Amino acid sequence: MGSYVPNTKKEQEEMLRAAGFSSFDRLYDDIPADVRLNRELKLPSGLSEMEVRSSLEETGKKNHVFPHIFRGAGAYRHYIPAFVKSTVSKEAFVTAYTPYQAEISQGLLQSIFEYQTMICSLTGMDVSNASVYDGAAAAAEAVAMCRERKRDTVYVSAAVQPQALSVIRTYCAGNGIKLVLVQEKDGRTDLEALDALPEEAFACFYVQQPNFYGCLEDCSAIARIVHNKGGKLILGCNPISLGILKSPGDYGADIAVGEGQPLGMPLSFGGPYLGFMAARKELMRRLPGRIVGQTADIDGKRGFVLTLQAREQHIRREKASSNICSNQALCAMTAAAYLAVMGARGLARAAESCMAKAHYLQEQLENAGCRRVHQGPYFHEFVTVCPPGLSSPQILKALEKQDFLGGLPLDDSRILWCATEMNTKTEIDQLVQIIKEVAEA
Amino acid sequence: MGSYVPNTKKEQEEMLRAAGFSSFDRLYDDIPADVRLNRELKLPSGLSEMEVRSSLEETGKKNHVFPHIFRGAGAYRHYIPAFVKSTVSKEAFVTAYTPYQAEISQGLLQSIFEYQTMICSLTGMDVSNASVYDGAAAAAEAVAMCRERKRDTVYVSAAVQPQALSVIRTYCAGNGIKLVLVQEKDGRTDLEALDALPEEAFACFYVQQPNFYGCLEDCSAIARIVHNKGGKLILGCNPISLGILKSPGDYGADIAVGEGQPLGMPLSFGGPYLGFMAARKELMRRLPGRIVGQTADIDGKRGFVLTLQAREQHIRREKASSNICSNQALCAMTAAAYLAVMGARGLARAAESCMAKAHYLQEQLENAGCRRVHQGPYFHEFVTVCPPGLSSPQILKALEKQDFLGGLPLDDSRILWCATEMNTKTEIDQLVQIIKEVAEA
Amino acid sequence: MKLIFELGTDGQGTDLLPECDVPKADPGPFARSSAVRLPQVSEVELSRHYAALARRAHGVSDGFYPLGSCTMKYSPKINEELASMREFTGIHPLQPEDSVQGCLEVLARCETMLCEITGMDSMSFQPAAGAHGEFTGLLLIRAYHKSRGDEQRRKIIVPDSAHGTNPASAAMAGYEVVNLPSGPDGCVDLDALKQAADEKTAGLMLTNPNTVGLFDRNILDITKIIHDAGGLCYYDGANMNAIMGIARPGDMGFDIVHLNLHKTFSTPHGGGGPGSGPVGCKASLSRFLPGFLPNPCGSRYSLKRPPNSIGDVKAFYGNFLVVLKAYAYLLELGKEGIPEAARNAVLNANYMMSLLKGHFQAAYDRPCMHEFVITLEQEKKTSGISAADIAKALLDHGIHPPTMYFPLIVQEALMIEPTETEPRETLEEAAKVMNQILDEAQKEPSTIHLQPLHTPVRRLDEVAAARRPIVCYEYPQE
Amino acid sequence: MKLIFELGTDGQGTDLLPECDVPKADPGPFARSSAVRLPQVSEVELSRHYAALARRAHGVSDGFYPLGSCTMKYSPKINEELASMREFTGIHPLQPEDSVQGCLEVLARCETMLCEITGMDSMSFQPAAGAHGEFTGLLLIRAYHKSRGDEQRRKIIVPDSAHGTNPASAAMAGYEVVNLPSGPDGCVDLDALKQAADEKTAGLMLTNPNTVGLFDRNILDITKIIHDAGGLCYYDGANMNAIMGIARPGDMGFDIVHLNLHKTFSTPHGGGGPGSGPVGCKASLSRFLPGFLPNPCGSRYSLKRPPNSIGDVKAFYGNFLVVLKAYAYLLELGKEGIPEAARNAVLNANYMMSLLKGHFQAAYDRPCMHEFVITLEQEKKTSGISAADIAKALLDHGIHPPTMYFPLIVQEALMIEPTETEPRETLEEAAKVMNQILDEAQKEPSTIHLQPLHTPVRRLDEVAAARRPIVCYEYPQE
Repeated sequence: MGSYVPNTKKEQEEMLRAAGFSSFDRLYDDIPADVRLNRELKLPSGLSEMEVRSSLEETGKKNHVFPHIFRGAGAYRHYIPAFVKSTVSKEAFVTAYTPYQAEISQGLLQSIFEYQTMICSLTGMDVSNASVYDGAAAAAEAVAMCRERKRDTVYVSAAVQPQALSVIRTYCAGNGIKLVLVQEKDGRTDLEALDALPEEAFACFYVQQPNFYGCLEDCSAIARIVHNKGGKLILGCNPISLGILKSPGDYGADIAVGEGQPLGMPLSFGGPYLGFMAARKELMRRLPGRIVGQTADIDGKRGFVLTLQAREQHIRREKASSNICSNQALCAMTAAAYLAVMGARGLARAAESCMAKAHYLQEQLENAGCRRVHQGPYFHEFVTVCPPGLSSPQILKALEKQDFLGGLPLDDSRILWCATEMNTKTEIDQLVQIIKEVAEA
Repeated sequence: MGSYVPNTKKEQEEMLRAAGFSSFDRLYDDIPADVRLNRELKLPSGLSEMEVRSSLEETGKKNHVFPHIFRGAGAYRHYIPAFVKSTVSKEAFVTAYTPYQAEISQGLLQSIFEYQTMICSLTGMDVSNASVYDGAAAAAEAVAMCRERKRDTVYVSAAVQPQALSVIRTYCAGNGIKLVLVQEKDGRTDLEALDALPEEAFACFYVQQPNFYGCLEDCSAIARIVHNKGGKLILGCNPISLGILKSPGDYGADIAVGEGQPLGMPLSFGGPYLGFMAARKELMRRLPGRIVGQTADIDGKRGFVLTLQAREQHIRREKASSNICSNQALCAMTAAAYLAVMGARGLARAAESCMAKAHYLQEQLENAGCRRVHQGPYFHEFVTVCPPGLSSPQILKALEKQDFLGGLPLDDSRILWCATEMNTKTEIDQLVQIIKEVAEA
Repeated sequence: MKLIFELGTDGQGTDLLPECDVPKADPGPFARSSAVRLPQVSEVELSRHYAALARRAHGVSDGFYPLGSCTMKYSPKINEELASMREFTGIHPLQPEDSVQGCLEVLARCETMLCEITGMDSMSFQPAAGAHGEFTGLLLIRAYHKSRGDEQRRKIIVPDSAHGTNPASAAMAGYEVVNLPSGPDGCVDLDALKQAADEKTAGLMLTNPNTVGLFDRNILDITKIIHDAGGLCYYDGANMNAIMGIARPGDMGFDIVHLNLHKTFSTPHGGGGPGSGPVGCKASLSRFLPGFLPNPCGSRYSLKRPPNSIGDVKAFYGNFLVVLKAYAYLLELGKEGIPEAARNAVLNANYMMSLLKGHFQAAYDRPCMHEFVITLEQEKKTSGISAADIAKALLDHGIHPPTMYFPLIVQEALMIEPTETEPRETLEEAAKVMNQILDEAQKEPSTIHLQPLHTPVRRLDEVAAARRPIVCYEYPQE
Repeated sequence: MKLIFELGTDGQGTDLLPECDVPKADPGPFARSSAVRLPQVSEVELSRHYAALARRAHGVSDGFYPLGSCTMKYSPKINEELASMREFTGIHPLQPEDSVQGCLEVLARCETMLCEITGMDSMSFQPAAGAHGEFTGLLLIRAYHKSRGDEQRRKIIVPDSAHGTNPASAAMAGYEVVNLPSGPDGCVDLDALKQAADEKTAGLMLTNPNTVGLFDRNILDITKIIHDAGGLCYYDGANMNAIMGIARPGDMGFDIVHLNLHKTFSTPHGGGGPGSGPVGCKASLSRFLPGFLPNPCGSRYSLKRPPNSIGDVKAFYGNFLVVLKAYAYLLELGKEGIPEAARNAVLNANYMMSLLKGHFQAAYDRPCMHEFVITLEQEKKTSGISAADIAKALLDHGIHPPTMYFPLIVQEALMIEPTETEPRETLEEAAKVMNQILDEAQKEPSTIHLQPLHTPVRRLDEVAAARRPIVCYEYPQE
């Protein structure tokens, strides 16, 4: 029913004649008969807006929204300030294209410039791009950035998030980069193994802080080792954690990347999310993706433009180092609005709460017989092993029955838990109580 | 915690000194000590945004949103187009005050001018105000408009919505107007009783089309009788019904009023709603409330202003005929956006569907033994009497158990039903099935 | 720009509803003979139309809005989000009580909190705006006297500085208005009041701080004079923002209070409404309140009409979603935030007044409460620069002008209310702009009468608009 | 206007989170030594900041947006509303399958519908944008040849009129790019293609209609030449809007297709993203698709990784909410609406082209598909008026300029794509404005180089921006 074509049949006929066509079919004279689809599409008939709404409401009911979520593993439920939602839903932001025409796109360009600046503050880097598809793609693009003629082997810690690893692997397979995993030891990168790697062909090392198991890596030592080999350190980081933890810049990393979803984006079954990417100044011209820069107009007034486009594919075509030509602009604005409204104080409180709640959760789980698998400091995720006689599925099923989404099962006996500022003490106590009851039953 | 006061303590101190005060207390020197509240307010401590949200989510859970609603009686569930919601939530509309400064308020003023025009089209009247509080208040204001020195008795049909009657009564009591009810007969105004009323002091007659029982009144006959007595006819009307039914103007009414809630406003436990008011040209200067008029600026460009303010209380003070100085601007914009996006075609379809579904519902209820109480045509509401052995509460309780909000119980045996375009045939069949099962049990 | 009626053509528009799934019903002789004339415009054009209208509107989010007596404070975004939850928007006002306990909780708790702030004992949320609340309050006064058989009290005393709605509301409630001249300080003249108050006096309507932004120090004497004469004291809550958490109308001797939730309690104005003007009163008057009030009843609430209720002033329970936003605001601020907001509203007003000193003439040269009035009386005489000139010149600077020509007791008045949600920097910038405008106008008075220059339209001919009113679009003849 | 970092002061801002209700955990040596430097701005100032940014942005809702190759059609509001339902936004991507059946249903049904429209057999939604889809498609080609042990195919043929992303994507996937010169009609030169296609050819990347808006009549010959040489044919779906429901890439001989849901399927662009660039393929290639696909399994769906999957190009299942909006759009249009939209896109382009005739020179003087290219080559030579001049002059008229200087095979190109959601009136007004601009510029060529005059900033110095890049705000030294 709905087609959003405004012109009436009568107008269409008039326009058709005016443009010199005798019928609608004539418009498609260039399409040979044997290529045309000479039948109706096998699709349902169009629905009215009201029907579409009720149809998708029905579909939505087939999902279950857990009120209590203790799962992270790459996607995190945080508090989303009302300001953020109301800001990024403004029609002019939502319906604009990439700001090619700078004079009427200063709002978007400035918002990205502000985003870039905040990402630099957060990561301790000098330059940020306007964002890429997601954290995993950011890691893969960063790896590609580091490849040099004589340095074509990239090393990745085995303790990184599996999705990020998978995407890096795919990208590397595409452009012929050699990828080698560096094993983990007690939930952290094995520094001895890292140290033992050959200098030759060493392009870069990618590791996450905190890593997939929530553990905090000794990034200072890692940076030393990697730099000694002439390689670059790419640090994947959780942006919320940077509210209280040392930044990639503090550790001397060369490139910082990460999944920006925790900065104001809902879980949304995995997307749209946001990949942030920032680097030291020397790497600026190797950074892929859009970058916004400051300049002045002919009256000397400050203004912003897409810049450094010489790097990009529409100029360089097959000589470009990346094909990326969009960003996640609205997600970048979301992240900027989130960081602005939270401020340093708010971000620190979010980070502190995440860490505190995770530690409280871990202590309580320990009491319930779920011991932590790894030693050493962690941020807001950690892995437990189930008590004797209980399996991950048993525990998680029991929790689901009480509307709790428990941690991610890594296997039959290990679970990766996560807590954020959204989890109250009461909720944590309830969760542990449920587990205790299962253990006793 | 949240206070939305931007200035820091330090800034406040500096401002205080700069303004010549030695302490915060000095600001309030004018308030005598014995009038001050020399204690803390007995309120809870301020909460963070996150806590307020979860607190109100908890409160919200104590309400039950019925997915199936068959109740009207003054508040109607209709389809609200997505366009309407996204339009009226624009920040500049939401956060503006009354458009006193016309030069920077053309957006609001034009939207109200457009609203007024659409209300005139809908009602067949010449002039509309910018809206009043709700339909009941509109009826009361209309009654007050009609009072003249020698005509101080107003007549109201007994078949009008009780809330409207109650508000008219309150307003009349305030300003000393005599109010007399005209009895109903078979769910409609008793025309003989109306005809028998004395001409003397007859100010006006207020009746609704459709009336509280959903019945369609013989408004042509009513207009004849009322005008013969030298009185004015105020017609309260359901705006959706005007998509297919004759307008107040068609009947020769002098003033048209109504509850605008069906035009894009959610049920919202009764408010905010919208009172619309329109009249014949001759009554323009007696119309209360804001009115927007077209004019030109000093360059001759078309523009809009609040006009005819000589009627209003800030000029006339105690000589004003009404004290109303605000309107339901955002609700008026909602109604205008609704009418614009629905268009005549859409409004007619809504009205047709309402009427058709109500008639289908009534037939099915008849089959289930719930006979209609009144004769004659109706729009989308009607009254049934319960089958022998069944009471209104029994039927409604059974429906509620299945998540159906049934009609409004008028008493132990009569129920006022309503159907709109939101009710599907399937849903109606289910409802009737539930009743049949109760009857059989 | 075009009117919506000048867009689109016959047959355009979108189909939003499905076809009807049951047989049509025939309206017979009730059917209208021709379709309603409404816009026929595609959704894309409609969306552009309203986007253009929004660009021609100016809200608090577009800049400083020191509109005196209107308390244009920032409306927290979270409150809008909460008020759009379907758990509140999807509730029919006539649902069974058990299914609306959440709504009743909001009303009941909001009532308790606002009673604590005003010093009242109960409150009805039925009135939809300030003026509506005034009317309601006056009906309470009437009902009170009537219940005592004291029906000769036909007069309401209203100071000449009052909001125009006060006398209008009194007249609507059937009262005769006694105009009370203000003293030279804009406050109530006690002697005049003593003279006016007698056995015909039903009550007094007053706001304190008053409309020139000053707190009347004699308030206890004032209310005592009225009470001694057998009248009741009504508090116009439009100016509550200065004193919430600091002083309470109830403690000043007022019997009835209305509040503007859309002013003091931060619910946005929506371009003129919907607002909410709840009326609170002392226990002795509770039984007269309009509408149905939520009564706690064990762990739940039930709706009860007060025994001697004046009836209803509006259908159902008032502008519920507006009340909900105010409730959220109260939860956010709490006992610390409420007085802090008031103090900062007063501080901002005094600071801004101090920044304008030396350029503008304050109508009353003493510390103010939440707002203050400046007068261009001298300027008007000497150089022809009026209050309206200053106001219109501000439009070109993205600042909403102060309230003009109110209160009537001050000539060429501009009434400035910054509110507590403005940062210092905004006040300083606005004061600088105002001072500059005045300086420049004094140097070259002729130019200011032409301003604004950069608004979508320039000064509009209001006289022509009222003389030959065009209040409805006329479609061209076909 | 100010940057966000130039607002507020130390200590300002709002507290949104509660205090922690459990004991703090100490990060020890991992703690950062000083706080992150972020804005400290009150919510009111933030809201004004973003409101001002929005006023300096231009979306489809602000006017005509005929940006060629970008398909700036109207995005129905209902789709935004649906995508904000918590039943979709509140779902963790790693929830148990039983609890995400709604999401899987959306993915599965959307896949089916888009496969029908493209003539493909399966589709992965993992790619987040067109270029991402291209890269994915090329990896499929690679995986295909590799699976056959046919590893000497190192070349991808790309016409010189292609989007810049095509060669870049091919390079990223490790391919050598063979540039194919276009014929005089902007179409593929069959002889050149025959020469280029050989046993080293992995595949061809092509869009049809091509980048000058023409449908290549020889498409079946083209794809046959590639297939005969053992290569695969990749369809760049950027220009799908002209032919959906009319002709299908699958029927033209293409093996792989990517779509831009944010173009053809109406999901809004968000100022550059998020988009969605799903990749569909013929059954023979399905086993290589990336990510996890929803498989029907009785009355429910389960997620399965294709057996020879190339892996992942993004975490999880793509930009799910974007897919959801496209799905809603498909439901709205249905089998009638899809081809109707295409036909009207083509009609609008041809109508607009006819309106510009006589003033502007079409790059190819024949009927076009959804877009057409005009060239200012002559004007540039004779009067110095460039494509950029026309574009910049349009800014003062509230019209977003066409795509400039693309495709590279046309000199001084302006590429105009009106889309089907524009009413006739808008096309006529825009054509009138463009014709007028050209007329006036021809009379007085010097003035146009100074335009725009009325935008928030005027022409910006892009060279300086790139030469001495300032890409991050530097806080002033304290």
